[in-house]
Amino acid sequence: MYRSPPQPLNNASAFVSGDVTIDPSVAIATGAILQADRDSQIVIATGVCIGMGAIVHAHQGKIEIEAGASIGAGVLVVGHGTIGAKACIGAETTLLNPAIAAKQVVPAGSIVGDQSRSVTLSSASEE
Amino acid sequence: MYRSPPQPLNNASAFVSGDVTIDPSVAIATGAILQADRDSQIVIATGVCIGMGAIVHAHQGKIEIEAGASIGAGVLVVGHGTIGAKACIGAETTLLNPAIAAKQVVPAGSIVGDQSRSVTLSSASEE
Amino acid sequence: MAVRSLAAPPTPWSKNLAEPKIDSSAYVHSFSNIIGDVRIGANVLVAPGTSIRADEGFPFSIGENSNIQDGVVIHGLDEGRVKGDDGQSYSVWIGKNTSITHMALVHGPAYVGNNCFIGFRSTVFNARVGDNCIVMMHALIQDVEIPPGKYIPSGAIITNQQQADRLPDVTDADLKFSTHVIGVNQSLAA
Repeated sequence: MYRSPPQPLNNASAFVSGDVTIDPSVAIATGAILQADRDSQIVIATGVCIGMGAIVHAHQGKIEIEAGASIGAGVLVVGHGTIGAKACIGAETTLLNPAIAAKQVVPAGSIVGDQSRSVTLSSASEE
Repeated sequence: MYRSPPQPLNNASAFVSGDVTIDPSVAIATGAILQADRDSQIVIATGVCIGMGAIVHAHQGKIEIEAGASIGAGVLVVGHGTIGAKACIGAETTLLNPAIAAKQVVPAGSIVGDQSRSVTLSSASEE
Repeated sequence: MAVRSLAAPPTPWSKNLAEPKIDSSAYVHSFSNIIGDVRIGANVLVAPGTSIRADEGFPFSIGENSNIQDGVVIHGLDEGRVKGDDGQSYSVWIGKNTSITHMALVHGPAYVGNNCFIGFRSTVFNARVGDNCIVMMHALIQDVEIPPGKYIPSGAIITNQQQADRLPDVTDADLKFSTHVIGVNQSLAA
Protein backbone atom coordinates (compact mmCIF):
# COMPACT_ATOMS: atom_id res chain seq x y z
CA MET A 1 0.00 0.00 0.00
CA TYR A 2 1.25 3.43 -0.88
CA ARG A 3 2.00 5.88 1.89
CA SER A 4 2.71 9.49 1.33
CA PRO A 5 6.19 10.65 2.26
CA PRO A 6 6.72 12.39 5.57
CA GLN A 7 5.55 15.93 5.29
CA PRO A 8 6.98 18.95 7.00
CA LEU A 9 4.96 20.32 9.84
CA ASN A 10 4.20 23.97 9.80
CA ASN A 11 2.28 24.05 13.01
CA ALA A 12 4.33 24.27 16.12
CA SER A 13 1.48 23.28 18.38
CA ALA A 14 -1.74 21.30 18.44
CA PHE A 15 -5.08 22.75 17.38
CA VAL A 16 -8.33 21.97 19.13
CA SER A 17 -11.80 23.08 18.03
CA GLY A 18 -15.37 22.25 19.00
CA ASP A 19 -16.61 20.04 21.84
CA VAL A 20 -13.34 18.31 22.72
CA THR A 21 -12.67 16.93 26.21
CA ILE A 22 -9.05 16.05 26.91
CA ASP A 23 -7.88 14.54 30.17
CA PRO A 24 -5.03 16.60 31.62
CA SER A 25 -2.70 13.59 31.47
CA VAL A 26 -2.97 13.27 27.70
CA ALA A 27 0.22 13.84 25.67
CA ILE A 28 -0.33 15.53 22.33
CA ALA A 29 2.56 16.06 19.93
CA THR A 30 3.09 19.02 17.66
CA GLY A 31 0.86 19.60 14.68
CA ALA A 32 -2.03 17.47 15.92
CA ILE A 33 -5.56 18.62 15.10
CA LEU A 34 -8.58 17.65 17.19
CA GLN A 35 -11.75 18.93 15.69
CA ALA A 36 -15.38 18.21 16.55
CA ASP A 37 -18.03 19.32 14.10
CA ARG A 38 -21.29 20.80 15.29
CA ASP A 39 -23.35 18.19 17.22
CA SER A 40 -20.26 16.02 17.49
CA GLN A 41 -17.80 15.39 20.25
CA ILE A 42 -14.32 14.10 21.02
CA VAL A 43 -13.46 12.59 24.39
CA ILE A 44 -9.87 11.60 25.17
CA ALA A 45 -9.28 9.62 28.35
CA THR A 46 -6.36 9.46 30.72
CA GLY A 47 -2.88 8.57 29.54
CA VAL A 48 -3.61 8.72 25.85
CA CYS A 49 -0.70 9.59 23.57
CA ILE A 50 -1.36 11.38 20.28
CA GLY A 51 1.51 11.48 17.81
CA MET A 52 2.86 14.27 15.68
CA GLY A 53 0.49 15.62 13.06
CA ALA A 54 -2.37 13.25 13.89
CA ILE A 55 -5.85 14.44 12.96
CA VAL A 56 -9.00 13.44 14.85
CA HIS A 57 -12.14 14.80 13.24
CA ALA A 58 -15.48 13.91 14.83
CA HIS A 59 -18.45 14.01 12.49
CA GLN A 60 -22.06 12.99 13.16
CA GLY A 61 -21.28 11.59 16.57
CA LYS A 62 -18.69 11.05 19.20
CA ILE A 63 -15.12 9.81 18.92
CA GLU A 64 -13.94 8.29 22.15
CA ILE A 65 -10.28 7.48 22.71
CA GLU A 66 -10.04 5.30 25.78
CA ALA A 67 -7.40 5.22 28.50
CA GLY A 68 -3.83 4.55 27.48
CA ALA A 69 -4.38 4.33 23.73
CA SER A 70 -1.39 5.28 21.57
CA ILE A 71 -2.22 7.07 18.36
CA GLY A 72 0.82 7.17 16.08
CA ALA A 73 2.19 10.06 14.09
CA GLY A 74 0.09 11.19 11.15
CA VAL A 75 -2.89 9.02 12.02
CA LEU A 76 -6.24 10.23 10.67
CA VAL A 77 -9.46 9.41 12.56
CA VAL A 78 -12.69 10.59 10.93
CA GLY A 79 -16.36 10.11 11.76
CA HIS A 80 -17.57 8.61 15.03
CA GLY A 81 -16.66 5.57 17.10
CA THR A 82 -14.27 4.26 19.69
CA ILE A 83 -10.59 3.48 20.01
CA GLY A 84 -10.32 1.01 22.89
CA ALA A 85 -8.10 1.23 25.96
CA LYS A 86 -4.39 0.69 25.32
CA ALA A 87 -4.95 0.19 21.60
CA CYS A 88 -1.90 0.98 19.51
CA ILE A 89 -2.51 2.64 16.14
CA GLY A 90 0.52 2.61 13.83
CA ALA A 91 1.73 5.76 12.14
CA GLU A 92 -0.10 7.12 9.09
CA THR A 93 -3.11 4.90 9.47
CA THR A 94 -6.57 6.10 8.45
CA LEU A 95 -9.54 5.06 10.62
CA LEU A 96 -13.05 5.76 9.39
CA ASN A 97 -15.78 5.43 12.02
CA PRO A 98 -13.37 3.44 14.22
CA ALA A 99 -14.42 0.40 16.24
CA ILE A 100 -11.01 -0.54 17.62
CA ALA A 101 -10.99 -3.04 20.51
CA ALA A 102 -8.97 -2.61 23.69
CA LYS A 103 -5.28 -3.48 23.17
CA GLN A 104 -5.82 -3.92 19.45
CA VAL A 105 -2.75 -3.19 17.33
CA VAL A 106 -3.21 -1.62 13.90
CA PRO A 107 -0.19 -1.71 11.53
CA ALA A 108 1.23 1.53 10.19
CA GLY A 109 -0.28 2.82 6.98
CA SER A 110 -3.54 0.83 7.20
CA ILE A 111 -6.99 1.94 6.11
CA VAL A 112 -9.69 0.68 8.47
CA GLY A 113 -13.42 1.22 7.92
CA ASP A 114 -13.22 2.18 4.27
CA GLN A 115 -16.61 1.32 2.73
CA SER A 116 -15.85 2.52 -0.75
CA ARG A 117 -15.99 0.28 -3.81
CA SER A 118 -12.84 -1.74 -4.35
CA VAL A 119 -11.79 -2.59 -7.87
CA THR A 120 -9.07 -4.97 -8.96
CA LEU A 121 -6.80 -3.02 -11.22
CA SER A 122 -3.94 -5.50 -11.48
CA SER A 123 -5.24 -7.12 -14.66
CA ALA A 124 -5.43 -3.76 -16.32
CA SER A 125 -1.71 -3.26 -15.92
CA GLU A 126 -0.73 -6.67 -17.27
CA GLU A 127 -1.11 -5.89 -20.90
CA MET B 1 -0.97 -15.19 28.45
CA TYR B 2 -1.42 -13.44 31.74
CA ARG B 3 -1.27 -9.70 31.79
CA SER B 4 -1.23 -7.70 34.95
CA PRO B 5 -4.29 -5.58 35.57
CA PRO B 6 -3.98 -1.87 34.98
CA GLN B 7 -2.16 -0.28 37.87
CA PRO B 8 -2.49 3.23 39.14
CA LEU B 9 0.25 5.52 38.03
CA ASN B 10 2.09 7.57 40.57
CA ASN B 11 4.05 9.66 38.13
CA ALA B 12 2.12 12.58 36.77
CA SER B 13 4.60 13.07 33.98
CA ALA B 14 7.42 11.21 32.29
CA PHE B 15 10.68 10.56 34.10
CA VAL B 16 13.91 10.84 32.17
CA SER B 17 17.36 9.98 33.46
CA GLY B 18 20.81 9.52 31.92
CA ASP B 19 21.86 10.11 28.33
CA VAL B 20 18.45 10.40 26.69
CA THR B 21 17.89 12.37 23.48
CA ILE B 22 14.27 13.09 22.61
CA ASP B 23 13.15 14.87 19.46
CA PRO B 24 10.83 17.80 20.25
CA SER B 25 8.02 16.23 18.20
CA VAL B 26 7.83 13.12 20.39
CA ALA B 27 4.66 12.54 22.44
CA ILE B 28 5.25 10.85 25.78
CA ALA B 29 2.23 9.86 27.82
CA THR B 30 1.96 10.14 31.54
CA GLY B 31 3.95 7.81 33.76
CA ALA B 32 6.55 6.84 31.19
CA ILE B 33 10.11 6.25 32.36
CA LEU B 34 13.13 6.66 30.11
CA GLN B 35 16.33 5.67 31.76
CA ALA B 36 19.83 5.18 30.36
CA ASP B 37 22.41 3.46 32.53
CA ARG B 38 26.00 4.64 32.66
CA ASP B 39 27.69 4.15 29.25
CA SER B 40 24.27 3.60 27.73
CA GLN B 41 22.04 5.83 25.68
CA ILE B 42 18.46 6.30 24.50
CA VAL B 43 17.68 8.13 21.25
CA ILE B 44 14.09 8.83 20.28
CA ALA B 45 13.46 10.14 16.75
CA THR B 46 10.79 12.40 15.32
CA GLY B 47 7.11 11.54 15.56
CA VAL B 48 7.49 8.74 18.06
CA CYS B 49 4.59 8.14 20.43
CA ILE B 50 5.28 6.54 23.81
CA GLY B 51 2.27 5.22 25.68
CA MET B 52 1.15 5.58 29.26
CA GLY B 53 3.50 4.01 31.79
CA ALA B 54 5.93 2.64 29.24
CA ILE B 55 9.46 1.96 30.49
CA VAL B 56 12.54 2.19 28.30
CA HIS B 57 15.71 1.18 30.08
CA ALA B 58 18.99 1.22 28.14
CA HIS B 59 21.63 -1.11 29.48
CA GLN B 60 25.04 -1.92 28.01
CA GLY B 61 24.36 -0.03 24.81
CA LYS B 62 22.01 2.19 22.92
CA ILE B 63 18.26 1.90 22.46
CA GLU B 64 17.14 3.68 19.32
CA ILE B 65 13.48 4.30 18.65
CA GLU B 66 13.18 5.35 15.03
CA ALA B 67 10.88 7.89 13.42
CA GLY B 68 7.14 7.40 13.75
CA ALA B 69 7.28 4.32 15.96
CA SER B 70 4.27 3.83 18.26
CA ILE B 71 4.94 2.32 21.66
CA GLY B 72 1.80 1.13 23.45
CA ALA B 73 0.84 1.64 27.06
CA GLY B 74 2.87 -0.28 29.63
CA VAL B 75 5.48 -1.52 27.19
CA LEU B 76 8.83 -2.46 28.70
CA VAL B 77 12.00 -2.12 26.63
CA VAL B 78 15.20 -3.29 28.28
CA GLY B 79 18.81 -3.63 27.10
CA HIS B 80 20.04 -2.27 23.78
CA GLY B 81 18.80 -2.38 20.22
CA THR B 82 16.50 -0.74 17.75
CA ILE B 83 12.79 -0.27 17.27
CA GLY B 84 12.37 0.48 13.56
CA ALA B 85 10.55 3.36 11.93
CA LYS B 86 6.74 3.23 12.17
CA ALA B 87 6.82 -0.01 14.12
CA CYS B 88 3.81 -0.50 16.37
CA ILE B 89 4.37 -2.19 19.72
CA GLY B 90 1.14 -3.39 21.37
CA ALA B 91 0.35 -2.57 24.98
CA GLU B 92 2.08 -4.39 27.81
CA THR B 93 4.67 -6.01 25.59
CA THR B 94 8.18 -6.73 26.87
CA LEU B 95 11.08 -6.26 24.48
CA LEU B 96 14.51 -7.52 25.49
CA ASN B 97 17.40 -6.19 23.39
CA PRO B 98 14.91 -5.27 20.67
CA ALA B 99 15.59 -5.78 16.97
CA ILE B 100 12.23 -4.64 15.65
CA ALA B 101 12.09 -3.97 11.91
CA ALA B 102 10.53 -0.90 10.37
CA LYS B 103 6.71 -1.12 10.23
CA GLN B 104 6.76 -4.33 12.26
CA VAL B 105 3.70 -4.95 14.42
CA VAL B 106 4.02 -6.65 17.80
CA PRO B 107 0.75 -7.86 19.37
CA ALA B 108 -0.20 -6.64 22.83
CA GLY B 109 1.21 -8.64 25.72
CA SER B 110 4.06 -10.29 23.81
CA ILE B 111 7.52 -11.15 25.07
CA VAL B 112 10.17 -10.62 22.41
CA GLY B 113 13.85 -11.44 22.84
CA ASP B 114 13.49 -13.65 25.87
CA GLN B 115 16.53 -15.97 25.83
CA SER B 116 15.74 -17.83 29.02
CA ARG B 117 15.17 -21.57 29.13
CA SER B 118 11.66 -22.55 28.22
CA VAL B 119 10.16 -25.64 29.80
CA THR B 120 7.02 -27.46 28.77
CA LEU B 121 4.92 -27.59 31.87
CA SER B 122 1.68 -29.08 30.56
CA SER B 123 2.77 -32.75 30.95
CA ALA B 124 4.19 -32.12 34.42
CA SER B 125 0.80 -31.06 35.68
CA GLU B 126 -0.90 -34.21 34.45
CA GLU B 127 0.51 -36.47 37.12
CA MET C 1 -12.14 35.89 10.18
CA ALA C 2 -9.12 37.78 8.98
CA VAL C 3 -7.44 36.05 6.11
CA ARG C 4 -3.72 35.73 6.39
CA SER C 5 -1.82 36.99 3.44
CA LEU C 6 1.79 36.03 3.61
CA ALA C 7 4.49 36.79 1.12
CA ALA C 8 6.66 33.84 0.22
CA PRO C 9 10.03 34.16 1.88
CA PRO C 10 12.89 34.78 -0.56
CA THR C 11 14.56 31.47 -1.34
CA PRO C 12 17.30 30.46 -3.76
CA TRP C 13 14.62 29.47 -6.25
CA SER C 14 12.09 32.23 -5.64
CA LYS C 15 13.31 35.74 -5.16
CA ASN C 16 10.05 37.56 -5.70
CA LEU C 17 7.65 38.20 -2.88
CA ALA C 18 4.28 37.33 -4.41
CA GLU C 19 1.28 37.39 -2.13
CA PRO C 20 -1.77 35.13 -2.22
CA LYS C 21 -4.92 36.51 -3.85
CA ILE C 22 -7.83 35.24 -1.82
CA ASP C 23 -11.45 35.98 -2.70
CA SER C 24 -13.22 37.78 0.13
CA SER C 25 -15.89 35.05 0.28
CA ALA C 26 -13.31 32.30 0.84
CA TYR C 27 -12.85 30.89 4.32
CA VAL C 28 -9.23 30.38 5.23
CA HIS C 29 -8.69 28.99 8.67
CA SER C 30 -6.06 30.81 10.69
CA PHE C 31 -4.33 27.53 11.55
CA SER C 32 -3.20 27.10 7.97
CA ASN C 33 -0.27 28.24 5.95
CA ILE C 34 -0.66 29.88 2.54
CA ILE C 35 2.33 31.52 0.97
CA GLY C 36 3.34 32.82 -2.43
CA ASP C 37 1.33 33.26 -5.62
CA VAL C 38 -1.82 31.32 -4.69
CA ARG C 39 -5.12 32.39 -6.26
CA ILE C 40 -8.15 31.28 -4.27
CA GLY C 41 -11.65 31.65 -5.71
CA ALA C 42 -15.06 32.41 -4.23
CA ASN C 43 -16.45 30.25 -1.39
CA VAL C 44 -13.32 28.14 -1.16
CA LEU C 45 -12.79 26.52 2.22
CA VAL C 46 -9.27 26.05 3.56
CA ALA C 47 -9.34 23.97 6.75
CA PRO C 48 -6.91 23.95 9.71
CA GLY C 49 -3.52 22.33 9.34
CA THR C 50 -3.20 22.85 5.60
CA SER C 51 -0.03 23.97 3.91
CA ILE C 52 -0.32 25.66 0.52
CA ARG C 53 3.16 26.80 -0.40
CA ALA C 54 3.82 28.40 -3.77
CA ASP C 55 7.43 29.11 -2.92
CA GLU C 56 9.10 26.78 -5.37
CA GLY C 57 6.66 26.02 -8.17
CA PHE C 58 3.98 28.67 -8.79
CA PRO C 59 1.34 29.93 -9.34
CA PHE C 60 -1.44 27.82 -7.81
CA SER C 61 -5.12 28.27 -8.56
CA ILE C 62 -8.02 26.89 -6.49
CA GLY C 63 -11.40 27.33 -8.15
CA GLU C 64 -14.66 28.45 -6.58
CA ASN C 65 -16.56 26.24 -4.12
CA SER C 66 -13.65 23.86 -3.77
CA ASN C 67 -12.53 22.75 -0.33
CA ILE C 68 -9.15 21.93 1.05
CA GLN C 69 -9.53 19.81 4.17
CA ASP C 70 -7.46 19.34 7.32
CA GLY C 71 -3.83 18.45 6.87
CA VAL C 72 -3.68 18.85 3.08
CA VAL C 73 -0.34 19.81 1.55
CA ILE C 74 -0.18 21.62 -1.80
CA HIS C 75 3.26 22.29 -3.16
CA GLY C 76 4.98 22.33 -6.54
CA LEU C 77 8.31 21.55 -8.14
CA ASP C 78 10.27 24.42 -9.58
CA GLU C 79 10.16 22.75 -12.98
CA GLY C 80 7.00 21.72 -14.81
CA ARG C 81 3.74 23.48 -15.48
CA VAL C 82 0.17 22.48 -16.33
CA LYS C 83 -2.27 24.40 -18.47
CA GLY C 84 -5.21 25.76 -16.50
CA ASP C 85 -8.74 26.13 -17.83
CA ASP C 86 -7.99 29.82 -18.44
CA GLY C 87 -5.20 28.90 -20.86
CA GLN C 88 -2.46 30.13 -18.55
CA SER C 89 0.27 28.01 -17.10
CA TYR C 90 0.23 26.88 -13.46
CA SER C 91 2.23 24.73 -11.13
CA VAL C 92 -0.99 23.49 -9.49
CA TRP C 93 -4.47 23.96 -10.89
CA ILE C 94 -7.50 22.83 -8.88
CA GLY C 95 -10.87 23.36 -10.55
CA LYS C 96 -14.28 24.28 -9.18
CA ASN C 97 -16.41 22.28 -6.73
CA THR C 98 -13.54 19.94 -6.01
CA SER C 99 -12.70 18.40 -2.63
CA ILE C 100 -9.16 17.75 -1.58
CA THR C 101 -9.76 15.72 1.59
CA HIS C 102 -7.80 15.17 4.78
CA MET C 103 -4.04 14.74 4.44
CA ALA C 104 -4.03 14.56 0.64
CA LEU C 105 -0.92 15.77 -1.16
CA VAL C 106 -1.23 17.66 -4.45
CA HIS C 107 2.25 18.26 -5.76
CA GLY C 108 2.83 20.26 -8.92
CA PRO C 109 3.00 19.97 -11.76
CA ALA C 110 -0.59 18.86 -11.14
CA TYR C 111 -4.01 19.55 -12.61
CA VAL C 112 -7.21 18.51 -10.86
CA GLY C 113 -10.42 19.27 -12.76
CA ASN C 114 -13.88 20.38 -11.67
CA ASN C 115 -16.15 18.32 -9.37
CA CYS C 116 -13.34 16.00 -8.36
CA PHE C 117 -12.84 14.17 -5.10
CA ILE C 118 -9.35 13.36 -3.84
CA GLY C 119 -9.64 10.94 -0.90
CA PHE C 120 -7.86 10.78 2.42
CA ARG C 121 -4.08 10.70 2.23
CA SER C 122 -3.96 10.31 -1.57
CA THR C 123 -1.25 11.89 -3.69
CA VAL C 124 -1.48 13.58 -7.08
CA PHE C 125 1.94 14.39 -8.55
CA ASN C 126 2.97 15.25 -12.09
CA ALA C 127 -0.48 14.29 -13.33
CA ARG C 128 -3.79 15.52 -14.73
CA VAL C 129 -7.03 14.36 -13.14
CA GLY C 130 -9.99 15.08 -15.42
CA ASP C 131 -13.37 16.51 -14.37
CA ASN C 132 -15.73 14.43 -12.21
CA CYS C 133 -13.12 11.91 -11.10
CA ILE C 134 -13.23 10.20 -7.72
CA VAL C 135 -9.92 9.19 -6.19
CA MET C 136 -10.45 7.20 -2.98
CA MET C 137 -8.01 6.84 -0.09
CA HIS C 138 -4.27 6.19 0.11
CA ALA C 139 -3.97 6.25 -3.69
CA LEU C 140 -1.08 7.49 -5.79
CA ILE C 141 -1.63 9.23 -9.11
CA GLN C 142 1.67 10.03 -10.78
CA ASP C 143 2.94 10.65 -14.33
CA VAL C 144 -0.48 10.00 -15.90
CA GLU C 145 -3.53 11.74 -17.30
CA ILE C 146 -6.79 10.41 -15.85
CA PRO C 147 -9.71 10.82 -18.27
CA PRO C 148 -12.84 12.54 -16.92
CA GLY C 149 -15.36 10.59 -14.84
CA LYS C 150 -13.05 7.80 -13.67
CA TYR C 151 -13.01 5.99 -10.34
CA ILE C 152 -9.72 5.25 -8.58
CA PRO C 153 -10.20 2.78 -5.69
CA SER C 154 -8.48 3.02 -2.33
CA GLY C 155 -4.84 2.01 -2.29
CA ALA C 156 -4.48 2.17 -6.10
CA ILE C 157 -1.13 3.11 -7.56
CA ILE C 158 -1.64 4.58 -11.01
CA THR C 159 1.70 5.43 -12.56
CA ASN C 160 1.38 4.42 -16.18
CA GLN C 161 -1.02 5.60 -18.83
CA GLN C 162 -2.32 2.11 -19.73
CA GLN C 163 -3.62 1.74 -16.20
CA ALA C 164 -5.14 5.19 -16.32
CA ASP C 165 -6.96 4.49 -19.58
CA ARG C 166 -8.59 1.34 -18.18
CA LEU C 167 -9.97 2.77 -14.99
CA PRO C 168 -13.66 2.13 -14.31
CA ASP C 169 -16.24 4.90 -14.51
CA VAL C 170 -17.69 6.57 -11.45
CA THR C 171 -20.99 5.03 -10.31
CA ASP C 172 -23.84 6.59 -8.32
CA ALA C 173 -22.79 4.64 -5.24
CA ASP C 174 -19.27 6.08 -5.46
CA LEU C 175 -20.72 9.56 -5.70
CA LYS C 176 -22.92 8.95 -2.67
CA PHE C 177 -19.97 7.86 -0.57
CA SER C 178 -17.73 10.72 -1.57
CA THR C 179 -20.51 13.25 -1.05
CA HIS C 180 -20.92 11.92 2.47
CA VAL C 181 -17.23 12.42 3.13
CA ILE C 182 -17.30 15.93 1.74
CA GLY C 183 -20.10 16.67 4.21
CA VAL C 184 -17.56 16.14 6.97
CA ASN C 185 -16.09 19.50 6.35
CA GLN C 186 -18.97 21.65 5.23
CA SER C 187 -20.06 22.58 8.72
CA LEU C 188 -16.78 24.43 9.16
CA ALA C 189 -17.73 27.07 6.65
CA ALA C 190 -19.78 29.44 8.72
